[in-house]
Amino acid sequence: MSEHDEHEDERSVPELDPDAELRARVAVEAAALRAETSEGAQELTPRGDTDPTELRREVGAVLRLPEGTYVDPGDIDIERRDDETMIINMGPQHPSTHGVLRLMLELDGETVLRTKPIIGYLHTGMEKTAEELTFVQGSTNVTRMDYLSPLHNELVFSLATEALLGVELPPRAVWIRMLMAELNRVSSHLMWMATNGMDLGSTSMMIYGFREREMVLTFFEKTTGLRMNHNFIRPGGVAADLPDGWEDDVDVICETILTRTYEYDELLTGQPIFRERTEAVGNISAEEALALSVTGPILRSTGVPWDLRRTMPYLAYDKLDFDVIVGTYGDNFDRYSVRLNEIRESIKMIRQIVEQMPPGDYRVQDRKVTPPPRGRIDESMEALIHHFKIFTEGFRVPEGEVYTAIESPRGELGCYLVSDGTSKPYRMHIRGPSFVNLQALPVLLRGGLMADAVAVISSVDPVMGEVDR
Amino acid sequence: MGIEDLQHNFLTGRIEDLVKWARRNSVWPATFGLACCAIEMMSVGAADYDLSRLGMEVFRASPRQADLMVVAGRVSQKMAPVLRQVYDQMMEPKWVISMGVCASTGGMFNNYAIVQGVDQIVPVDVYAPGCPPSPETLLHAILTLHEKIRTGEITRRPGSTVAAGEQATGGWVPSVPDAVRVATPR
Amino acid sequence: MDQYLPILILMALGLGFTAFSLVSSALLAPRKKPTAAKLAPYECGIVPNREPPQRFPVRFYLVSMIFIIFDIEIVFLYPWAVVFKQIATFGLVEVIVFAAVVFVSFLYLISNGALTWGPPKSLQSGMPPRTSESTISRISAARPTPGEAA
Amino acid sequence: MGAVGSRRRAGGHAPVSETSTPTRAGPPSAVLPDVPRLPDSLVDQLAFPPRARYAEMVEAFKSVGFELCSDLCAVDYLTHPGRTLPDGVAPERFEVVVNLLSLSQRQRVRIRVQVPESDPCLSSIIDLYPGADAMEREAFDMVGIVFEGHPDLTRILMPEDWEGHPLRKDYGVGRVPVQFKEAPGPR
Repeated sequence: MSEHDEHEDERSVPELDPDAELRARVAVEAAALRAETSEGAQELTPRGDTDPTELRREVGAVLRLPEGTYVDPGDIDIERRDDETMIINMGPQHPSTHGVLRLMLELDGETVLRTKPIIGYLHTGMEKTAEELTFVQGSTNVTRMDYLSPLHNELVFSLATEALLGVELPPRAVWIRMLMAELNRVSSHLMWMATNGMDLGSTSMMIYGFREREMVLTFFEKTTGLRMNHNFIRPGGVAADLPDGWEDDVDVICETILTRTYEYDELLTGQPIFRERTEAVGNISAEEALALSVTGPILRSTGVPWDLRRTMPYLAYDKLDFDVIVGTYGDNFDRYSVRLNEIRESIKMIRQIVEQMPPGDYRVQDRKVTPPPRGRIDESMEALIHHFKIFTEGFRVPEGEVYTAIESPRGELGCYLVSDGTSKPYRMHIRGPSFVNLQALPVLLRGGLMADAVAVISSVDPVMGEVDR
Repeated sequence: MGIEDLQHNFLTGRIEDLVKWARRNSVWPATFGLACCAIEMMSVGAADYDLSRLGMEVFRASPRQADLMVVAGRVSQKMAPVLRQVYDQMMEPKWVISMGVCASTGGMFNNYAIVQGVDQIVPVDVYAPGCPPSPETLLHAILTLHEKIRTGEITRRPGSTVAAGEQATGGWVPSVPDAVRVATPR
Repeated sequence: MDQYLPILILMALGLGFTAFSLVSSALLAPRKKPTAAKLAPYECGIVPNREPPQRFPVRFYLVSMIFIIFDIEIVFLYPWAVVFKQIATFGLVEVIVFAAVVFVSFLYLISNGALTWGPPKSLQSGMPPRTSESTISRISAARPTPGEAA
Repeated sequence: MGAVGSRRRAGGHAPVSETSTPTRAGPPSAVLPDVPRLPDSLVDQLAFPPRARYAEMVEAFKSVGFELCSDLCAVDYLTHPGRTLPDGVAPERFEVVVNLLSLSQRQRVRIRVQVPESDPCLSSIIDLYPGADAMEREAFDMVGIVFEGHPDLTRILMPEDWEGHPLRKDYGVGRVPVQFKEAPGPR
């Protein structure tokens, strides 16, 4: 209270009396404020002073395709005058932008004409920090990018490192990674169901979604020690073996969540309000999605059956029997049903993983890559040397570069790793699926209502951590 | 059962205690979820950890109706002026909880992009440690804030000589009841 | 005179309440000058650098027309409700005719598109209601797509 | 390369929806064979076109059936010039790496273009792959590669008035020195 008041003064403004000199000072103060938060060239320019080619491009990203191939230019109504439309900010601090995404929308009444996503409000310089950390520490940095499915980030970083190292993983490590990745997909899709329900007005869906997600998080806490940002999948295998009695924990999770998905189905799908706000809202065609490099549930909802777990299998996904869920219309409702059924598919896969989990050690035994078990350090000198060497200087990775990609709940999550022979990555670039999927927003939002914009943003399911990196 | 047994309930409390009691039990947080801590803040708001027993389950989107800003996540250089703008637009009395090490000190991202500690932008009342702080840690931070409200002043007396900073936390440190000092049950 | 007593009491209460709230807020509110930030419009944390537009599409006014129509209708129902006992059936028929006339203007407004806001829903044409299974297809590994090595 | 699991060279033809552009089913190696290449185990083609032929090669790959540009990023090789390059390719300071993906033939192709430090500019591929719009803006923002023909090449991650390109090797980390002795100083 008082502590905040004197902070108030240095930014406060003198009495707003009609005195011209004071009003000028207030104008200067307001202009300074305006300059602080405006992003200049990155913003959406008003319709009047954007040249027509740029206007056509921004009216809908579909127009960024080579002209004439997909949309005949005739049906774009761009001759509106400047003062008929209104540009507003669906800004960084907004309840339904799923993080600090800022959308500048040009509205004609309630209809959205042009959209420009402005990102960078959560830029953490993680790719620069990655060049500072050794490969052993790398997955702690990467895991904080996509904070709804941290294990997928760690998995793609570890796969890239092992591809450079050329190291062969023991089967149990591969299968534990698949188990954790699929459980993380279930928890990420449950989080999406919760926030999507909340955005469309069903707060009870938020409560149910989080209640189920807590079950998965408690299993993660039991196995990895943390609810999020686990640093569990590391180059060379997994941090620790599964706790004993993990099979029945996973069975309880699978059983409960599978029955609950039918409850969500009953709760949401039949509801006229839900259908009114999701059917035929935010349509995108397969060509537009492919042209905009959109991947994941959005691409699959348009009918393209592209799932890296099936088409370019990594780990041991080719030994699992699962279905790729493909939609038909590419609207919100299809994305909702794709994700809902992907939860069921993941649970089916988890059950198969529980049956076929091979025994054996959970990480590579080559002491140059993974540290020796803690007990060995007290007995043998060279174990102590290995332990010391790995945790101070880290292991050296042969010079080279690699791009590996996996299927994260939001799309193709790629990791481009360049190593110069030392123990720190020379350059690490993460291809964030949400970073690319956000470009489809101008296409999805064009022509829809302002309320549809909320529904579409939540159906794109962006996670700003991996967008801004 | 003389009057002295009723010493601490609100029937005999002075107006200030009544105001502090009312403020303490109806602090409405503004949704300022930035990064991973926001997900933990949401799970604190959801069924398992249930913020509504503290009267806080209503996450107000607009700062005009919010009392508490929980800075949940890392604050980037581009976000700093927006954070200050939203803080300025909040009505007094307002408090700030800096949730997570990234908000409190820049955390593991000591680089060009992250503001090293949100207290360079806004005055912070309670710092919650952890990356991300588990829901129990956030609840503990909120209880600490409640304790701070209970023992602080409700307004700045015009003529008072005590420095503003000191007055706000007047008597905070010594008379903290043990309930607040219980270590995080982790 | 006693007929108008309730109205006077009502007016006095109304004035009293507004006076009380104005005076108390003037007394108790903090006497601090509002800062430029607090005066700026709230736009999700961004200080807008354009003036808010003055012109609004006509659709917003159509909706307010609908409100006014029904508001006036209620105003006329009040006196009717007071004397409803005396003018029994005649009063009822009278008010139904009145409501029908008002309803015609409401229908005119709807035909003018006052309530159709969004884009034309292209998918709605007589489809069976979709379920979460109806519009998706499952591609399993077993069904070999042409030329896929098993 | 067991680590990545048995990378399926299925070469199968996933049923992309029939309206996608007709693809002349030719192996990617047949595209501009005179461009120097490196054998790579994980990707089908690793090509190093000179800057002039970069747009032409991307166009050729798109016509062969690479529908999706999955990633475009820029790398600053200031402190690591001695990387393995096919002979005939002079190592420059910057390098733009483009990953193209063919859904129909399930193949990936990586194009690495050398960009000199003197004029760090390259032609934009936004007309072929509109998805590369944000990636090119990020490459400009982070490493300072100018893409000619890009409709609105502005910063995307950093604030508008930020000077310098953070992911260059000569750009300091911006570390604030912490208060214990051995902490590395600001770099």
